[in-house]
Amino acid sequence: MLNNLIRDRGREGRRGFTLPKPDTETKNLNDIIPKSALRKETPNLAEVDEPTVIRHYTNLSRQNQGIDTTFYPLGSCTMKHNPRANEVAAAVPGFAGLHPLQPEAQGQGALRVMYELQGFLAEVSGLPAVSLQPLAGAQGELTSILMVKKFFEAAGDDTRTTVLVPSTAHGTNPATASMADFKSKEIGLDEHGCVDVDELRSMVDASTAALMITNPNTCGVFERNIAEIAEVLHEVGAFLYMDGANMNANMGRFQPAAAGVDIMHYNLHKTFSTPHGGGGPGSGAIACVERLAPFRPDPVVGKDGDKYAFVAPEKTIGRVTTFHGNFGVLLKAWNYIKMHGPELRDVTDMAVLNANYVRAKLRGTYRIPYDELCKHEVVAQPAEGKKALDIAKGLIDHGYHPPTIYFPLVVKEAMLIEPTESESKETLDDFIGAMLELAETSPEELEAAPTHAPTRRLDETRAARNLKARW
Amino acid sequence: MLNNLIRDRGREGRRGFTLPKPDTETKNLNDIIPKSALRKETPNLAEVDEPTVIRHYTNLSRQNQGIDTTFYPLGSCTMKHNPRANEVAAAVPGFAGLHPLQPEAQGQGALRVMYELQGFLAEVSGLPAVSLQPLAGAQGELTSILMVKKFFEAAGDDTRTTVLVPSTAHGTNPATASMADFKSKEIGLDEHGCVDVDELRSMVDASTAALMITNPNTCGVFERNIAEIAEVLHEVGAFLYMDGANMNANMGRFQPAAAGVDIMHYNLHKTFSTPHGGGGPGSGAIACVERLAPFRPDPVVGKDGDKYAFVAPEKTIGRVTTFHGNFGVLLKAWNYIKMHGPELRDVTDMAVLNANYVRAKLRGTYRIPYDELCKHEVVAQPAEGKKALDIAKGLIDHGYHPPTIYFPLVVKEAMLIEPTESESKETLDDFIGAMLELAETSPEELEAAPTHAPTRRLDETRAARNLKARW
Amino acid sequence: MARFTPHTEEDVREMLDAIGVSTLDDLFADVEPKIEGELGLPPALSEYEALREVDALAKKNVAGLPIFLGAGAYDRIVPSAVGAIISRGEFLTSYTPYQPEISQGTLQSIFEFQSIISELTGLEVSNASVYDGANAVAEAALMTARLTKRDPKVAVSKGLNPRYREVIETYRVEVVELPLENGRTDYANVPDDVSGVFVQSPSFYGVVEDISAASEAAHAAGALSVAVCDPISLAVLEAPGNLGADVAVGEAQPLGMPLLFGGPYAGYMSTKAEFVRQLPGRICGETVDKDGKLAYVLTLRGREQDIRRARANSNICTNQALTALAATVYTALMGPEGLREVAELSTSKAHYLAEKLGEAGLKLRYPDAPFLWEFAVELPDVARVNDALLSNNMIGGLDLGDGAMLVAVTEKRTKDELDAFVEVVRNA
Amino acid sequence: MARFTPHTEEDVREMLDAIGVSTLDDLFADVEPKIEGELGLPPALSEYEALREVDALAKKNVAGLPIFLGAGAYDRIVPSAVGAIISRGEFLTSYTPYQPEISQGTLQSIFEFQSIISELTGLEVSNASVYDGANAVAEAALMTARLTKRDPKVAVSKGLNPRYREVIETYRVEVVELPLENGRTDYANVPDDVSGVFVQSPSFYGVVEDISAASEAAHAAGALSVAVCDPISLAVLEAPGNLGADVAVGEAQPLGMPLLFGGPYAGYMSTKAEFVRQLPGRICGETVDKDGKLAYVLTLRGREQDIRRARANSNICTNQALTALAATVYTALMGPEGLREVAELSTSKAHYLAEKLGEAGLKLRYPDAPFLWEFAVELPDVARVNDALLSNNMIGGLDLGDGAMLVAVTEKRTKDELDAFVEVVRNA
Ligand SMILES: Cc1ncc(COP(=O)(O)O)c(C=O)c1O
Ligand SMILES: Cc1ncc(COP(=O)(O)O)c(C=O)c1O
Repeated sequence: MLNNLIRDRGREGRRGFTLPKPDTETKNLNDIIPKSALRKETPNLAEVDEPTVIRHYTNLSRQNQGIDTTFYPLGSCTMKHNPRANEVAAAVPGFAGLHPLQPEAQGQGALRVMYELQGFLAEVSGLPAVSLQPLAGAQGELTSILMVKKFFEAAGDDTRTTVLVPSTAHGTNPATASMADFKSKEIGLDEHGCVDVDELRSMVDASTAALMITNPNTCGVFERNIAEIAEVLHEVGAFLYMDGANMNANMGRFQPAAAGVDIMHYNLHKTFSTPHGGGGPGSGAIACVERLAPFRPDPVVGKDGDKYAFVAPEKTIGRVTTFHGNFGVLLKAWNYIKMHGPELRDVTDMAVLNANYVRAKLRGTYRIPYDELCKHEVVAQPAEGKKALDIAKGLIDHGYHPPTIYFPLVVKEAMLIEPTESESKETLDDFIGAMLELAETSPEELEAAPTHAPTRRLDETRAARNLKARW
Repeated sequence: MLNNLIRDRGREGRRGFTLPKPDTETKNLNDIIPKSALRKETPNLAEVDEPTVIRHYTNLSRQNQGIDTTFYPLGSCTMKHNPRANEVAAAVPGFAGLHPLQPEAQGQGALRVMYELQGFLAEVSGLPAVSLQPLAGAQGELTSILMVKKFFEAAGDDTRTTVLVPSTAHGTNPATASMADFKSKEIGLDEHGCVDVDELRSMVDASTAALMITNPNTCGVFERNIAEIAEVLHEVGAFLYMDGANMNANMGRFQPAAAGVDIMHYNLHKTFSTPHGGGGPGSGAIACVERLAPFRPDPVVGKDGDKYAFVAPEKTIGRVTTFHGNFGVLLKAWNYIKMHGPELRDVTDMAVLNANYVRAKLRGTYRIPYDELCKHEVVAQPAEGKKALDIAKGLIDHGYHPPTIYFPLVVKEAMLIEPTESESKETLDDFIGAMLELAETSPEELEAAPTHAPTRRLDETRAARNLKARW
Repeated sequence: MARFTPHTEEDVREMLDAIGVSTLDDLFADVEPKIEGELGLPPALSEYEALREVDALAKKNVAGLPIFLGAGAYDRIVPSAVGAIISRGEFLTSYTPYQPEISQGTLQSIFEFQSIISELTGLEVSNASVYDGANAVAEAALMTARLTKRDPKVAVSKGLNPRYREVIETYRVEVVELPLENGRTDYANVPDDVSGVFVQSPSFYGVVEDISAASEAAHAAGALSVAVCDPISLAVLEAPGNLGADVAVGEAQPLGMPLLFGGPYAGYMSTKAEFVRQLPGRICGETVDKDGKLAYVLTLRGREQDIRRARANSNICTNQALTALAATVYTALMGPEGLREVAELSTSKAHYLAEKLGEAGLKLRYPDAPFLWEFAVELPDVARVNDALLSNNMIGGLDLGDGAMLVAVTEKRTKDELDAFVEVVRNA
Repeated sequence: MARFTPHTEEDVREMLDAIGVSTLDDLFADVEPKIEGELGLPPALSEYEALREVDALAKKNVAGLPIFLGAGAYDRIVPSAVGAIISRGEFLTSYTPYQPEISQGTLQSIFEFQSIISELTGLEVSNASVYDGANAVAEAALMTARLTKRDPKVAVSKGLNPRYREVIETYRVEVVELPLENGRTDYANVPDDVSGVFVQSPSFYGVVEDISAASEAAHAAGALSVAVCDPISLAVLEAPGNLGADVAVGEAQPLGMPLLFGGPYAGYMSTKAEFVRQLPGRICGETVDKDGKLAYVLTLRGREQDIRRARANSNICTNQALTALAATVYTALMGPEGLREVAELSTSKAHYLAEKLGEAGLKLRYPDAPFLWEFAVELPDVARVNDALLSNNMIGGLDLGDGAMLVAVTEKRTKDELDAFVEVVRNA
């Protein structure tokens, strides 16, 4: 019964919502629209009442785990607590009812939020020019790389065909490079899991447009040569792009600009708690140096006297979203930053403290491939012969959402654990206890896991072979 | 881990909320309050962070079932769907931020809601005078009976010492009579489960203040002699009070006033969906004939021109609540009625249809003590030798909230099933299927139930013997 | 067809057939007298139209301005997390936890509420809530009568919220008033036939009272001592249980409930363990399930109306579960330090205001009495001052009707607002 | 200490010890260059203060008036139940359902979203959402290039929302414009090297287009046909899949998302089964678990960036899951009849308005073209009219910049509002 689709809970003629009665003459569509354009068959959609809708989706939700229900140390995703104040802010009617095309004079409150947020993100990164348009991290990457491309075009430099991407990079980095019509070249790591500077030197040349670095990288390690890396790139006229998905380890401790980063994206849904929504929406706002500022998407928010207005950057790459970005997400991020101010540094400190604590406690039982100071997350590997997947499913039976597994790709059986600053020592201790117990759990039991979840393990092959993606 | 108390999830010094910083000089309490009045020991309360609070109570909620998660045919409680529009209405800042003591001119919107609701409730009952003050059904009863008492006092009639209560009555009825310092006398039933009119005739006399009748009664049967009953009471100068908990069977079909009812209470949290909140808050608004109107609690809402104002009924019994009743609940009920208008009758019709359908389908497998037309609910009994409690616990394992059991007291092993109008035929059919299956389930299995709930059956004796009602 | 019913005509047909009747009217064959015609209610509105009307009516209220009104309901900060929790469908749409196996959420939260109240009041046992502050007081009056086996007659301080007193009287309990002396209750003349002595601290006039004195006077008369306390004040004031009070009651609204024109709020009650059987309302207790697992259940049900009927200790059934949950979540978020901070912030601001008013030449009604965040200030024409405040976008205090305004200051009020208040009052 | 972190000083101490360092600064020993001093951000506000600022800023927006703006975002009724569901913590605070065993809620709702989109568009397979309408269009442009193995160059109707076209161009796809003829697209000159032909129906100007003609023109050029459709319109207009479209994309905002100054909304995409491997974004498919129980899982993951990296069909990762859920819940509440009613109500009201404007002497820009709820009306000075409308508490339509206003009418607009609009326009 629980897994019925909403469509199977209905009956012809049921209605879940009542609309106002017509108060003007009802037009017959046949009189005004060519017959060929009119629909012949009613779409096969659910016909259900409101009680059924509420019950159906409430019960569906109960088959999910979220930060609200359990520890969710999904590496590279920063599953921190989502303050409820954010939700209250985005529901205020004066924002919720604002049409994106109302003249600027009618949206001064919204524009000010955007203007201030631009300033906050500039300050946190040290990079003066911001665009709030990109709708997720990946789009922030693409926006940035398109700006780099346009920069070279504007400079008449047509040699820049390559973007360098470390082997630890998130998949969106190489995919972005391809989308922007660059060749992406993979660059190797040194013994700390960081970009190999010697290899970098040997790879850069006049064809290099940019390096996409993630810092801390996806092993949770700070790229300690980042300033040198920037120099190497700048020497050949290339840009250093930073994937800022991991800014939760940097706020107040490391300003990318200071190390020579030219452009970066934020994940507001990660670092600034906006929340994740089962897979989005997010925001991938970017920040860059003045040199790249004229290429930002059109428009950005400027201020003239005490009036806020949209302005088009001079050499803009154009717009990357229909309107002004995911404004609701921006408002939540603004609210989060307002509630923290310079104390954002404490957020970073606690996030890094938690990750290092987990590292210290797992060490010995799990392999820590880069067992030095980590930042906001730590990569662990199960003992030889054990699978990350099995440990993950075992964690489900212990009531936890598993860490990210099999990423970064460079670490075999990787488990990328990001506790975030929101979790208490007690929660970490319980989780660590579960991890240690799972290290001792028999292979059979592990392979059978999960047994205490809404489903057992799924047949993923079948889903792909016999694709059924709709009712 | 899940059942930890919030206090056990904390640690000294943790904080879940930040307050504005002081902007005036901070007073030292020792300087302004006598030392003997100042607290010496900090109360032992939880010291927890917001993430922990959200997770703790979210997980607690997941141990509950509600209408939102399952069919909840709790007899006498009208667990109908709670429209989400009600919640939106009560959260509108213009109401949520209104102080109850602001001058009337500042609360015209709120007063108008109350005034209109008074009118709606008058119309549904046919009784012209309403008070919205009582905070739940039981208080509506008490308010009514106190009004009756005051009526006789005002009339100089000091013989009225008795209130008659049918044996089917809800426990609040006799308890109310006692609280109002009446003797309550129990009156028996005829073969339909209705008040025995002959017995009534033999019981009424000059000492009778009122009969408290429930209609439909708690067996779900309409009191078909209600008009005659009213006459019998009126002949001796007594009042007919109607417990309106079951108005969900009457709206648009039966107006209590037409049958001679003098005063009644509503349960807005039942009939008007406001919702139940895990046990409240509710509203027990009352309606009465003109004769009793001057005795209503102080104040009621009147209208003068286009201004709404509080007015004190002439011979008021006084107030029964600090302010104006559970205004938020009133607003929700108002909203519900606005969304239905005269179509409230359809609500009644569907509620009664659903109950009779369940009756028709259970008949044969379960005993139906009053197997004639029922109204919005039906009493069933398991086969001889089976226990209502066991069937109830078995229903939990089938995913349902059980009906009310062991009430009404006059029916052995009673299961009072109230499906409400919100439930679809499919839901009823599934439930009926479960009921029929449980009739066949082995006693051992039934006694073991529930096994698929957050807990097994509880040791209730232990709770009472070793009372532990706090941490 | 009504809005929240699923039935199609076909459903109705099939179900009528199963029942063995042919029309919906037939289902009401036994109803007499029937209604002719339709209910005279305004025509049904769609959700959108109804909510638009709600918005339009809301605009006819004056809300969103700084509020200086208290007198039993306080304009305090309600953390966003409170609303997020109490709107969870599993809390919102369940009812009294009669089936504990699927109600542990509600039950445990009641247990926590009781614990919080017991901790704050210093008394062993609390109930799951009663309707509101006034009803908690009135139930306490009845409770003292049962416990002392005296006639329902109580001595109440003149500093008790007059609305609480009115409800006591509505419940047909005789009231003897204890006068104030410089704002604090004078217990010299407690009659010896009362069942309870009631003192509110801080009083209706904001004055911190001597609860020990009340207790002594009560006990000397063979009566019980009942303290009526704002729960926020108990973060800084001594627990009444430590001052000899036998019962502590009050209004839980300051713990996370919006003003909402007076309700729903929640009344709390707590008492000594020995008096538990006369405590009205629901009580949740700890126990174990069949497998020995810790769990919670409603207990001592023999006190209640559904079991004991005419001999129940109260008729209360539905209480204020959801608002009590709000109080529980609020208190969890605040913790003892947060509650103390709320109290101290409010107190500091109130004293600042009182001082500034003093500097402006106004007199407090009880200049020598200790107070926290509420006080009465002498003003010949309160109505005029309140009009002036409203013109300056402030909602003034309560007109006491005898040349004084009762002013409440919460942690929400800023120095700017306080200064503006003084400015307007000075010039009004 | 920051607001949402639990750690006390003692916690920090214990944890630093366990790690083997002595200060928090030590944890950043490897960070170079370090930050000297504090971030230059305004001082931290408490929740209450931050939300008060939100309220104050909200008041600087003009909202709550009747809106006649559309152009890609519509002021439609959002049922209260939508917000109740999408605010459930389990939906709100989870992420991409990588662990299907504890994500069936999200997964099944994606499956339902995909089903709804497929039903509306008449195309076999849909994805779990992309960022917004513009990005759906741009992704479709790239998709046609991959499928036809042609260079990224597409023919787009002049009736395509200009913002969608801009994003196509930002993504470095060449655009050839197809002109309008009396408001409808003229396909006479589709170049034969384009990968796709894009038509929006109803168009940016509100005109119902001939999608079949677009499909024929596309196929004749060896290109794919892409239809851009408002999902509400598909309740009454023929499914693009039945009119030869190979891909259908659009903006799901009208399905239950508030305007919110432009986002978050959600883009949808659907296509024929044969093209599924080039469909970007996540796809949820049905399968079974180890016990044979029906369940859902993300599938065909080999198309995605995390698996295929540089050769992925898009870089999209995070999408618009929560707003897609809003669309799913909205559509469930409405059902096919409700959607049709929304469309018909809006259309009837828009035509009423157009007629009344005609009676007032105004001309539609495309008087002979069929339209639903949006149309362009000739007005020499749109800005002045919009000012007049604002003075009369209405938000006028979009200034097309060439002597016309694009007016949208939704089911929210009442006859009174429409009449008032005409009155103001007539006199402006
Ligand atoms: C390191 C890294 N970069 C980029 C991204 C892409 O961000 P988004 O999912 O918001 O597009 C992610 C997110 O998963 C990430 O972890
Ligand atoms: C028949 C009947 N009367 C009265 C009541 C008391 O109503 P309340 O619980 O709102 O006080 C109830 C509620 O349970 C009831 O079922």
